[in-house]
Amino acid sequence: GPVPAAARPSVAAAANLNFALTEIAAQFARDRGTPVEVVFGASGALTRQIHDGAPFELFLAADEEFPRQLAAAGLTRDDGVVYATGRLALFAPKGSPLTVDPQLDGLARLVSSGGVTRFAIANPEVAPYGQAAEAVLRKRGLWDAIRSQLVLGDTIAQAAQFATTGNAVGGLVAYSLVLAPGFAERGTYAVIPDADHQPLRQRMVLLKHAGDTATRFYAYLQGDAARAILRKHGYGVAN
Amino acid sequence: MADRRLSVSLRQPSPIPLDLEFTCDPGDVLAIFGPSGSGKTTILRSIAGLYRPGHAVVMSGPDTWSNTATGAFAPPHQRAVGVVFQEYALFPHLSARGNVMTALGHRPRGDRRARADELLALVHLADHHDRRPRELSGGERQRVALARALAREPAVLLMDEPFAAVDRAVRRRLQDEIDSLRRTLDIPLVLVTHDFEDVVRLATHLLLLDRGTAVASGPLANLMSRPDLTWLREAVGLGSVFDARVVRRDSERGLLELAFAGGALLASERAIRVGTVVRVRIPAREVILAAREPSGLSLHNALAGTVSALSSDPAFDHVVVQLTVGGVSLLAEVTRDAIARLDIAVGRPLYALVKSVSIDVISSETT
Amino acid sequence: MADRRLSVSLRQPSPIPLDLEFTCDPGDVLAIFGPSGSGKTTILRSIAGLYRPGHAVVMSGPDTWSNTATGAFAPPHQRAVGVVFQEYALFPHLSARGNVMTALGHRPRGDRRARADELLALVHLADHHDRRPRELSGGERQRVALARALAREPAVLLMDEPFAAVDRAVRRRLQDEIDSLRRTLDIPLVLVTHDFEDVVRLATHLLLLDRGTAVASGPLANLMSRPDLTWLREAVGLGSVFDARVVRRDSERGLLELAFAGGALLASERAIRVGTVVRVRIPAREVILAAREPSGLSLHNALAGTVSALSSDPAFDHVVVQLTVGGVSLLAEVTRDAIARLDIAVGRPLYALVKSVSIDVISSETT
Amino acid sequence: MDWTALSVSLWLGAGTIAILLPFGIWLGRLLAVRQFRGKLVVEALVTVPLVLPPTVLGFYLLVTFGARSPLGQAFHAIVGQSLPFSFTGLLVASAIANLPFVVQPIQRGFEAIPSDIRDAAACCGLSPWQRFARIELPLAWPGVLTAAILAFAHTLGEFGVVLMVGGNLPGETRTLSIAIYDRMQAFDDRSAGVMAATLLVIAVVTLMLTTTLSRRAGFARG
Amino acid sequence: MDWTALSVSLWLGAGTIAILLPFGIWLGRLLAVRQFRGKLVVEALVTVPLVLPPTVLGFYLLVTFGARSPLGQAFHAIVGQSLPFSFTGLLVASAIANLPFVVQPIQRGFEAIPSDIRDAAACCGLSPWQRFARIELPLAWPGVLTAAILAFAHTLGEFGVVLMVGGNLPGETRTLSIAIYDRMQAFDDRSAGVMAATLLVIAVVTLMLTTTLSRRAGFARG
Ligand SMILES: Nc1ncnc2c1ncn2[C@@H]1O[C@H](COP(=O)(O)OP(=O)(O)OP(=O)(O)O)[C@@H](O)[C@H]1O
Ligand SMILES: Nc1ncnc2c1ncn2[C@@H]1O[C@H](COP(=O)(O)OP(=O)(O)OP(=O)(O)O)[C@@H](O)[C@H]1O
Ligand SMILES: [Mg+2]
Ligand SMILES: [Mg+2]
Repeated sequence: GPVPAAARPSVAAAANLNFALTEIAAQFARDRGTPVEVVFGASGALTRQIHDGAPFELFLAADEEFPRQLAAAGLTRDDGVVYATGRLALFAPKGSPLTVDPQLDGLARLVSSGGVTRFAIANPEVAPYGQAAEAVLRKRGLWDAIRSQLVLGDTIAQAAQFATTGNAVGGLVAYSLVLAPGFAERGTYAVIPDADHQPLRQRMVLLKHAGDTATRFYAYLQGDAARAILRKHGYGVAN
Repeated sequence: MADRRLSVSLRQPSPIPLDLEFTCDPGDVLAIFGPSGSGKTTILRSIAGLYRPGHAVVMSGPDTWSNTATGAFAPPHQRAVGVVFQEYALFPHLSARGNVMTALGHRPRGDRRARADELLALVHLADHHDRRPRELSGGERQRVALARALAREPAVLLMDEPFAAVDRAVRRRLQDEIDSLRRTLDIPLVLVTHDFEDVVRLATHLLLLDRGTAVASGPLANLMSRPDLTWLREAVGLGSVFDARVVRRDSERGLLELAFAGGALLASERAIRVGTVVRVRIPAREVILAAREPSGLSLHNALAGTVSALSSDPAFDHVVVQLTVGGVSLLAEVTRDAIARLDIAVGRPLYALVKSVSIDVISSETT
Repeated sequence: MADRRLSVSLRQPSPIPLDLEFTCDPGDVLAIFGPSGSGKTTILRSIAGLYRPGHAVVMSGPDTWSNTATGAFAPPHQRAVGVVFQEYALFPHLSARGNVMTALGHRPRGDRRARADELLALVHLADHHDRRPRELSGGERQRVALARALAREPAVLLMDEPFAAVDRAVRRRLQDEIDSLRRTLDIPLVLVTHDFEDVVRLATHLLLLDRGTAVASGPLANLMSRPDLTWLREAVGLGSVFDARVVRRDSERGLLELAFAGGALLASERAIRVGTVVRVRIPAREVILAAREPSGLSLHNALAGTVSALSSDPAFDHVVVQLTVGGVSLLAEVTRDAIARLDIAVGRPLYALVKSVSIDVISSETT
Repeated sequence: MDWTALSVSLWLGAGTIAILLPFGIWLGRLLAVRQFRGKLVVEALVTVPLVLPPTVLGFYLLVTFGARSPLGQAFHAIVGQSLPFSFTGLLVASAIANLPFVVQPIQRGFEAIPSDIRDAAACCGLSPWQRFARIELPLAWPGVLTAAILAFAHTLGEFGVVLMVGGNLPGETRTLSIAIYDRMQAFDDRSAGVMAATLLVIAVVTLMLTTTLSRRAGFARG
Repeated sequence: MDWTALSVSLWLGAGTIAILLPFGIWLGRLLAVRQFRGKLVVEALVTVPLVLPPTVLGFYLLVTFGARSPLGQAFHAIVGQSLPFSFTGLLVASAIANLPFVVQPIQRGFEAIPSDIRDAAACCGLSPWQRFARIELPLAWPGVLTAAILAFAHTLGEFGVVLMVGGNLPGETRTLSIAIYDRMQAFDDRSAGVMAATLLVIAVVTLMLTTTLSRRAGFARG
C-alpha cells in the first residue's frame, strides 16, 4: 500500500478557509515548531465523517450549526468558539455587463433591463453563504426577479467558478475567495455590507480526543497573529 | 454462352500457394478435387472475393470481379455468387427460414417467405422452418446452407463439400435437385468435393488440385479415362464416363436399352423417358474382360473392342486396360495374372463384359 | 472382456425421440448408421454425458455413467470418453498442438508435448503444430479433432463422422490407423458415419437408426447379408462380408489366396502376412451368376452354391439373390431379366463369379 | 420526493442513451472491425472521461462549452441557446462522461462475431448497411445491452459533471441525484433515503425489464 | 504535483482490480453459465452502486462500516483498524463502487463462449477448474480486459465515494482525484491542470500497454 503519512493530520476545515488557514498553519509551524495537517472539505461532509469516526481533532466549520450538532452528540470537548465571520462580495467577471457596487444597484439595473442571463450563488438549501446571498437579494428586492436566472453551486467555490468562467454575469461569493491569489485579475468585486444579511458566524470545536498540538492550535487561532491573517483574507473577527 | 462464363486465374507463392487457371461455362459443373489442405476452399473464397491472392483475375462474363493487375476489385456482396460454406456459416440468431430469406433480397418482400419455404422443402427440411441452427443436426444445418446459397439465384454457384454431412439417400436426391437446378438456372457451378459420387453425378469438368497447383483439368470424360492418373484412381476409383441415349424401356424385363457410340447397352430399368441423353458411368473394377463372347451368365452386355492402352502402377497390383469400343474408351481393372492368362496386349481384340446393374445411369430427369 | 463393455439404453418420446439399446465390447466397433436428423449425434452426446434423455442407462464396464432410474450421473469429465465432434469444436485460442495437449492431462507433464506431436503426425499434420484452428483447412481441423480424441486414451471412443471432411486417400490411411489403434487400445468404439467405406473397413457391428429407433442391430456380417434391409441397400449398397484366412501370397501373379468357409478365393495381392485372418467384402452388384462354370474370362473366382433366398423390391428393378456357399451367404444383385433367363429360384445350384479386384480385403495389418 | 428531478433524471438517462448508442455502435464497430494506425490511442482516449474526477471533467466542459469559448459562442449563435445550465448542455456533458461505458462493451460485442458469419452475410448479397442491421447488430446485441445498462445507470447516479455543467436549476438541470445530495447535505436523511430508494427501485425495475425484453426478442446469440 | 496522491491513486486502482477481478469473474461466470431463480434480480442489483450518486453511496458505506455501526465495530475488534479513513476502507469502498463495471462485461465474455467448446473441454477430461483456467478464461478474456480497464480508469477518477469514506488524509486516503479537486476549489487551475494531465497520460499509457500486452499474449480469440 501507499506510505502512510508520518504526522497524522488533525484539523478539518471548511473549504472557504482554504487560503487563510493554510497561511495560519504555516505561521503556527514557524512560531511553535509543530506542524499541523489541515484537510479542507464541505462542512456537512466533514461533520458526517466526524460522526463516523474520522480521526480529526479540531473542526473549523463554515457555520455554527454543524459544531453544535457534534457537541450535542457528545463528540466535542465543549461548544467551541466563533473564530471568524464570513462576508459576501458581489463579483463580476471580466467582460460582464454587470457593474458592481455594495448596494447591488448595478445588478438591479441589469435585471430590469433583462440583461441577466445567469447569476451564481451557493445553494441556500445547504450552504450558509447561499442563505446569506438569498437574504441580500431579498433585501434589495431582487429575489423574485432574479430567481429564475440563478445557478446554484454546491459549494461557494463552485458558485464562484460559474462566474469566473464567464458562464454567469456575476455572483455573490465569499469575500475570502475574491481575495484569493490570482482571483483579482478575473474580474471586479464589491463587498456587501454585513448588515444586509444574518452574520455568517463560523464556529470551531475541539473534539474529544484532541491532542496537545490541536489544543495549542485552537488557542493560537484565537490569538492576534491568526486574527490578523483572517482579517487580511476578508473575514470579520471579533475584537 | 460465353457471356456468363466464369474465368479464374489465381497465382501466389505464399502463404497459401496457388497456381491455377480455369473457366467454367453456364450449365457446366466444375468439380475441384484434391487432397485436404490443397487450397480448394481458398479458390472458392478467392472467387467470392473473401480472399485476395497476390495475383488474381476473376471474371464473370463481361464483369471483372478481381483483377490485381488493374486493381479492380468488386466487394463480395456485389458479386452475384451463391456460396455453400464448408462449415455452413449459418446466422445463429435466425431461424432456418430467416437464414434462407436473408439471401432473397432480390425478390419482392412479399414473396420471400413463400420462396424460402419452397427452398427448405427442396432440401427436405419442410418441418424445420422455425428452428435455429443450434437446434438442428449437422446434416440439417448443411441443408439450410445449401438452400441459402440457392436462394440467391446467383450468376455463379460455389459449393464447398455441400453434401459431406448428409446420408447417402438424401445426398442422391440433393444431387439430382442441384443437377436439374443447374440446367434451369444455366449458370457456372464450381463444386469442391471429396466424394466421387458427387463428381460422377454432377460434374461435367474436373480440376485436379495438388498443393495449390492444377495438375490436370478438363472435361470429365477425358480425365476419367486417362490411365495415367493413378493419383485420381487411388482417390476416387477409376471408371469410364460417356453419354448415351435411351432407346427403349423394357419394364417387363426390368431393363433400359441405351445406345452409345460403341453400340448398345442394357442397363437396369429406371424411369427415364425414351430419347433422353443420359450420362453413363462404368466402374473399371466391375468390367470383366473375355477372349470370346460368353453365354449362360447373368450379364447382358458383351462389348467388342480393341485394347488401346495398358497401364500398371507398382503401387497397385492391378492393371488398367483401356479398350476402345467404337470410339469410346472403356477401362477395366484386372489382375496381372489375368493379363497373362488372356494374353492381353495393345491391339488385341477383346470383349468387355458388363452387368446391367454395374451401369450407373445418371439423369436429372425422372419422368 | 465384458468388464469394459459399453452398454447403453436410451429412451424418450420427445423433444428428440430416442428408443434404443445396445452394447459394444472392447475391440468392437459399432457403427451407427441412419439418415440425417435421426439422432446419431444425440446418442453420442448422451453417452458422453452432454445430453440427458428422459430415460438413460449408460454403463462402462462396472461403472455406471448414467442411470436415470437411480439418479446416478457422472459428469462428462469423469467419463473416460474420447469424442470427435461432428463440427470439431476445437479450442480456437490454442494451436493444433495445444488442442491435443489439452486432452493429455493423464500423462506426465514432460511427455505431453512429444505425445501431441506424435498424434499430429499420425493424422498427417506434422507440419501444422503451431497453427490455430482458423489457420487450418476444414479437413485439417477435423484431423486435429481426431488426434485430440485419441490423445485422451479413453475407455470409450466416440466418433461423429470423423472423416467427413478428408479426401479418400487420407481417409483410408486414417481408417487403418484407427483400426489398429482400436485393437491395441482394446476399447469399445462407437462410430457415426454416412460413409459405407467407413463401415466396411472399421465396423464389427452395425446399428441402423431411424427417427431415434434402432431398426436393426447386430454383427456387421449378419446385417450386411440380410436381403430384407432395402433401406440399407439404398443407403450403402448391399454386399457380403465374412472372414477369411490368407493362405498364400502369389507375388508373381499378383494374387492373394484366401480360404473361407465356402472354399478358396483369389483376391488381388496385398502386403498381408500368410495366416492372418482378414475381413472380406464382396459388393452384391459385382457378383455375376452363371448356370455353369465359365472359361476364357479375366476372372478367377467361380464359387458353386445354392440359391437360398430371393428378394425384390418394387422400388428397385434389381433382384437380390442370396446364394449359400459352404455356409456363407453371398449376395448378388441382378436384373429381373437375368432371373428369368437363368431360371433362378430357391434351391437352384448356381456359380457366383467374382473378379479378384472386386474382393475387398480389409486388414489393419500391413507387413 | 422530488418528482420533477426524477423526471429530469429519467429524461437525461434516456437522452444520453439515445445520443450515445448510435455513436458508440459506430465507433465500437469501427474499432472492432478495422485495423488502422492510432487505433490503440483512440481506444485509450475513449476512456479518458472516466479517468478525470467528475467535477473536474465538468469544469473543463464548462470552460470548453462556456459563454467565453469560441465553441460555446458558435453553439449559441446557431441554436440560440447556451449549453451550460441547460438540459441540452447536460445531455452533451452526460454523453461525454458516459462515452467509456458505451464504446468498450460494444467493441467487444462486434469483435466476438466470427468472420465466417460476416463473409456469409456478404455472400448473401447484403450491402454493408444491411449486413450491419440484420446480422452484426443482432449478434453484437449483448454488448450493446451492457453498454446501455451501464450508461443509463451511471447517468442516473452521475452527479459531479451534471452539477458543474447544469447549475442545479429545478425542472431543467436538477436531477434526482443532485436532489438526493442536497437533502443529504441538509442532513435530511429521511428524504434523501426515500429518494435514493425510489431511484434504486426504478433503476432495478428498468434494468430487469430491459434484460427480459431483450432476451425475449431473442436478440442474443441463437 | 502531488506524487504521494498519485501513488495512492495507482495503488488504489491496482488494488481494486486485484480484489474485483476474481470476484467479478466468479460472479460474471455464474450469471453467464447457470440458470437460477432470481438471476435477473442479481443482475440488476449488481448495477446499484452505479445508480446512486457517489457521495450518497459513500455516505451509506460510511454509515455501514463506520464507528457507530455493528459491522464497523466488529471489524475494528478483529482487525484492530477501522475501515473508514484508512486505505483498506478505500479499497473496500472502491471495490463496491466499481462492481457494476466488472460484472457485466465479464458476464458477456463468458456468455459468448459456444457451448460445444465447453462440451469439448469436459470431454478432454478437464475438471471444472481446469476447464475454467485453460479454456473459458482465455476465451472470455476480452470481457475481462474491458472490465479491468473500466474499473481501473474509474478508480483513478473516482472522487465522491473516496472522499466520503476516505476523508482526504494525505498519504493514506488522498488520491490524485481529490488533490485535483482541492486545487480546483482553491482556484489553482494551473496545478489542477498539471495533475489532471499527469493522470491522463499515466492512464492512457497504462491502458495502451495493457491492451497491447494482452493482444500479444494472444489471449483474444484465435
Ligand atoms: N435443441 C434441439 N431442440 C429440438 N430438436 C433438436 C435440438 N437439437 C437437435 N434436434 C433435433 O433432433 C434430431 C436429431 O438430431 P441429431 O443431431 O442427433 O441428428 P443426427 O442423426 O446426428 O443427424 P446428422 O446426420 O444430420 O448429424 C434432429 O431432427 C434435430 O433437428
Ligand atoms: N490463415 C491461414 N494462414 C496460413 N495458412 C492457411 C490459413 N488458412 C488456411 N491455410 C492453409 O492453406 C492451405 C489450403 O487451405 P484450404 O482451406 O484452401 O484447403 P482445402 O483444400 O479446402 O482443404 P480441406 O479439404 O481440408 O477443406 C491449408 O494447408 C491450410 O493449412
Ligand atoms: Mg476446404
Ligand atoms: Mg449429427
